[in-house]
Amino acid sequence: MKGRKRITFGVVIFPGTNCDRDTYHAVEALGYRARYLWHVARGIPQDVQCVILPGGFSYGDYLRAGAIAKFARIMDAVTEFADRGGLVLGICNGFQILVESGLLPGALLQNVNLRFICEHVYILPQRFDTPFTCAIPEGRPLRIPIAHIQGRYTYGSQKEKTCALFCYCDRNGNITGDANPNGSEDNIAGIVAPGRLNVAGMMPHPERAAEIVLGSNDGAWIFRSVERWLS
Amino acid sequence: MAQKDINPRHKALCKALAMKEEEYWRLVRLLGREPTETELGMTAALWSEHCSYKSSRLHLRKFPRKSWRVLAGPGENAGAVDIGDGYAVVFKMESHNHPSFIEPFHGAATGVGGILRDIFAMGARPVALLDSLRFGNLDNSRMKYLVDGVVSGIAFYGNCVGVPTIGGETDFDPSYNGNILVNVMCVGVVKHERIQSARAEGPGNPVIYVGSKTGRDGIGGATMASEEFSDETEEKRPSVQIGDPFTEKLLIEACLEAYEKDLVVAVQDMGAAGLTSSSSEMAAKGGVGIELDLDRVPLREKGMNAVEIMISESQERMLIIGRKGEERRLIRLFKKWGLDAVVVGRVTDSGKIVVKHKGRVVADMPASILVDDAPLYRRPVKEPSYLHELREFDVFSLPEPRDLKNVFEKLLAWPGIASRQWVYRQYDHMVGTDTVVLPGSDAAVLRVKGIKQALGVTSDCTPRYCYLDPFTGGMQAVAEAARNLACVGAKPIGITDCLNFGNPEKPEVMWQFVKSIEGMSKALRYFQIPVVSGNVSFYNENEALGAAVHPTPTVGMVGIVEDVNKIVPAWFTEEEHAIILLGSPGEQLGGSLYLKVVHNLVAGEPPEVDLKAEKALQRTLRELLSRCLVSAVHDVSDGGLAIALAECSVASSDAVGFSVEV
Amino acid sequence: MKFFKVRVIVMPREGLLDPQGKTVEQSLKKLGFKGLSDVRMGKVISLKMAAENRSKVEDAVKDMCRKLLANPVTEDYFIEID
Amino acid sequence: MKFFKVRVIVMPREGLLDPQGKTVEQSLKKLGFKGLSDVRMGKVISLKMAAENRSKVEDAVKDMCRKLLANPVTEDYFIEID
Repeated sequence: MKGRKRITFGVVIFPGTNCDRDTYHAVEALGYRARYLWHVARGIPQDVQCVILPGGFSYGDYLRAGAIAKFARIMDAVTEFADRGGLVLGICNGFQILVESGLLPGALLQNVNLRFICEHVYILPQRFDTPFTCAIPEGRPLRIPIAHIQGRYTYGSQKEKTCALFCYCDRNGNITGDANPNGSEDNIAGIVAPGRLNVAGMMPHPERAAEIVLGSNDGAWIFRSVERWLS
Repeated sequence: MAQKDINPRHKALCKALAMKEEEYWRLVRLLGREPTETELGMTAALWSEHCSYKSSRLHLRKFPRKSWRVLAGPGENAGAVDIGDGYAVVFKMESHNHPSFIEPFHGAATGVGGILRDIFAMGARPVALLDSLRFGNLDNSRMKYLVDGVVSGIAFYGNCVGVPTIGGETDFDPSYNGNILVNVMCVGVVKHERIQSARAEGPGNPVIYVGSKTGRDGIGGATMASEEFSDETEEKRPSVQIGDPFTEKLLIEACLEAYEKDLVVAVQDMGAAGLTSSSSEMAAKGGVGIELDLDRVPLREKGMNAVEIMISESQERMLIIGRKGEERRLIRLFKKWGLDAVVVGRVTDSGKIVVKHKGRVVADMPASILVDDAPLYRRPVKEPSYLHELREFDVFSLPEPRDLKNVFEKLLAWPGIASRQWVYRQYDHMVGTDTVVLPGSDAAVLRVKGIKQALGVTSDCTPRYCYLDPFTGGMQAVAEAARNLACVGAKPIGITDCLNFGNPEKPEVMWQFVKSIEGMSKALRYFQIPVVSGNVSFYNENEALGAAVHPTPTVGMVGIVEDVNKIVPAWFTEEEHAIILLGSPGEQLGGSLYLKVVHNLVAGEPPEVDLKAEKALQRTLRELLSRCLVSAVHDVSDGGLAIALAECSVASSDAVGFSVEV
Repeated sequence: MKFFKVRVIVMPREGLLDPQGKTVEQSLKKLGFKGLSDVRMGKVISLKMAAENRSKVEDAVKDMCRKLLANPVTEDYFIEID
Repeated sequence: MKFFKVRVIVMPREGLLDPQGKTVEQSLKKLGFKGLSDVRMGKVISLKMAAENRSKVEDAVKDMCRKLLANPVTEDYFIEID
């Protein structure tokens, strides 16, 4: 880690977000810098190269997950930051906020089994030319936990405007029906919008798999990809 | 005061709030006059069994409470125990049995909300939840409805608040058919200098109400918990409590920020008996008085009278004593988090609770009457007649089963043994990124960021043993909890408990209660583990059976793990490894799961607890782990050796089995 | 046999805290909508049912509400049949 | 100014997988209810609004639905004002 500029991640806090501290800790544990961004902030600070919308229950997930958070003042700054090419990653609730706000296409609905699911799953990167996957070794699945009740991705009518970034798979990397925990179309676990690779959303929590003591450090690849993309 | 008849309005209020006539006259004697209606409502709530522990206080004193690590013990919002490097662990367990029977989803959810508030009222950030659930038989749709409601209620609240549910127990026994048990434990971590006090101080300091608005939630909730289940409690149903985990999350962050900025003199959760218990307990502990103006209390419903406002149990509310002149800073902080924060009164030096409503003084009484002068009952005890004959039962007179494989499968399929993954998969047990040993092992382990040592946490009890011999059952609950911690290399440093028993006015129940406490105390003294907090839940009766539930003294134990990296799984990891049984197998079948599942019997002598051998076993386990001599450790408990070996095979993600010669 | 279209509205009982309604009301006001009050959120179940007559449908749907569709302690239900 | 009672029904779009509706339908059939079909579940938001006239309320509520109450990708909304 010596000799190169330490990149800074901006971690947004909405009322009800509850993975902000976990994300902050994971980023720092991997040697990068982190800053909290409060939901009423007007702009993204200059030194922030990547904004993360972390997991949680913004506004209690009342009405629909992410439905209310999309109106927070900081979302104008995030949208403008994304339009300028800034990197934006929405994790779980953050992904829900990005689709609700239209920054990403499609929608996230209630899991087919109608229950909250918290467990380790395997996901297979679908492309390696993005800021969030460019450092990931090809051909092997990542073991990263999910924890959600509204994680079933649907294209709606915008299939052509969507590009799979991660798909649920089994231990050996096969994308099968059994490996799909929530009924997402095409086993989608994360997406980017084509032609705009700097904005991505994923349901699994990389910050919960950034240190081996938690059972897996496959999540670190995503943060390392951001570092490689920026350097 | 000649004991003539109580005036009719007071008589009706006493009945509605389950206050006995002799308790009414005690209040008149202490006051030197008749109480006002508000004073009567406040006293009835605080003198209830749930708040005053009037039938149990005498016996709870038998528990050991001291150790060099204890920073705060029973009587505080929660227990606090030093864990080194300037940090302390805060923990407590509470029961929400009766509300969960009326409405399982919100009953269980508000149980989680309440215990969380006791933890962050001590200044600690809540880092883990455990739930100990006991249901009846699953063969009726009402019980399935209760199970589904309780589990999804705990998931709804815990997941949204972002505190991981990492352990607990889920068991099924016909004794709980008419009265389920929902015990929830919370663990928090705090730096010593941030531990908050519950003692109101500084006459003139503002009394600040923070959190959700007040409604008619749970009116009489405090007294409902002291009521047996019968038609009488039917009409109290509409006052059920609804939980709002989103507001609770804001409350946690706002309070922790207020402590960080040193804006808080004292704080307490508005739990059972709401505004009354929080104001009078803080005043009595600080030896001061508190003046309240109910016109300033944010209300959710119109036309609430003073009694309703004072004893309402609306959720997600805290009472804070601020510093004179700094009210605005505190209020601005809570507004930043989108929360109501209103000055509703002042601290005085009168030692009295004075309540004004619509310009009139509706209550003016010493806080000590409410908090310290509750009645203290020395209830009669009598060994139950059924016990002698039941314990004499010769277990070996039963025919030996011909088909052992069938017995083995029956035990494995028993819902209290079969994998409970269907339960904890619905809980976010990873948020906080501190859970290093996930649910499903003997105990859960949480790392504490910034320091090397970690926390082992478990909750245990075997009600069948306590039913047959409460003394041995109490000892066994403590011993098994300590053994489960040893399996993850944790050395116990303290316990909390939830003592669930029947109607204390029945001598047999009181005998069970006293014996359980004495058994627990003996084991706690031997292992030198203090009790730092806890809860008593009486009146857990089963109308259909006409009997109390099995005595269930749930023990929640916390220990310190010196080195997280030396913990081994609770399942087989590699082939060819030898399987070693530590401790004597013994031939006791009394009170065993085998008897209950195969012969539908709870009888015989429960296994006796050899404390000396138990202590040696636990020390050996910790030594084996610290010297990395073993690849897996698992406790042998319900279902015995066969089930323990099966669990070690099933839980492993690789296909491993075992072969043993008995 | 006739076909009936049924709609059941299930609302949180008056007087009980409605966290969702409260939060949606605050958000609508923050978005600038004026003159709002008493925002409450509930569930709606729509279904089709074949039966001889209306009253048979009504009885069946009432039974569905009591047994499954509404929580007796915290919710009230309203039935619409056409 | 007049007071209007408004009710917004938000249903999952036709053709979209509706696991909630399917689960409720299965449970009702298991409880022995006959002749059921097309069981679907959605949300209902009720509110009171003070405004000069009905059409002002209608416009405001349409705006609420487009902005917040319904997800344009997966839901359809129906407004009832009386």
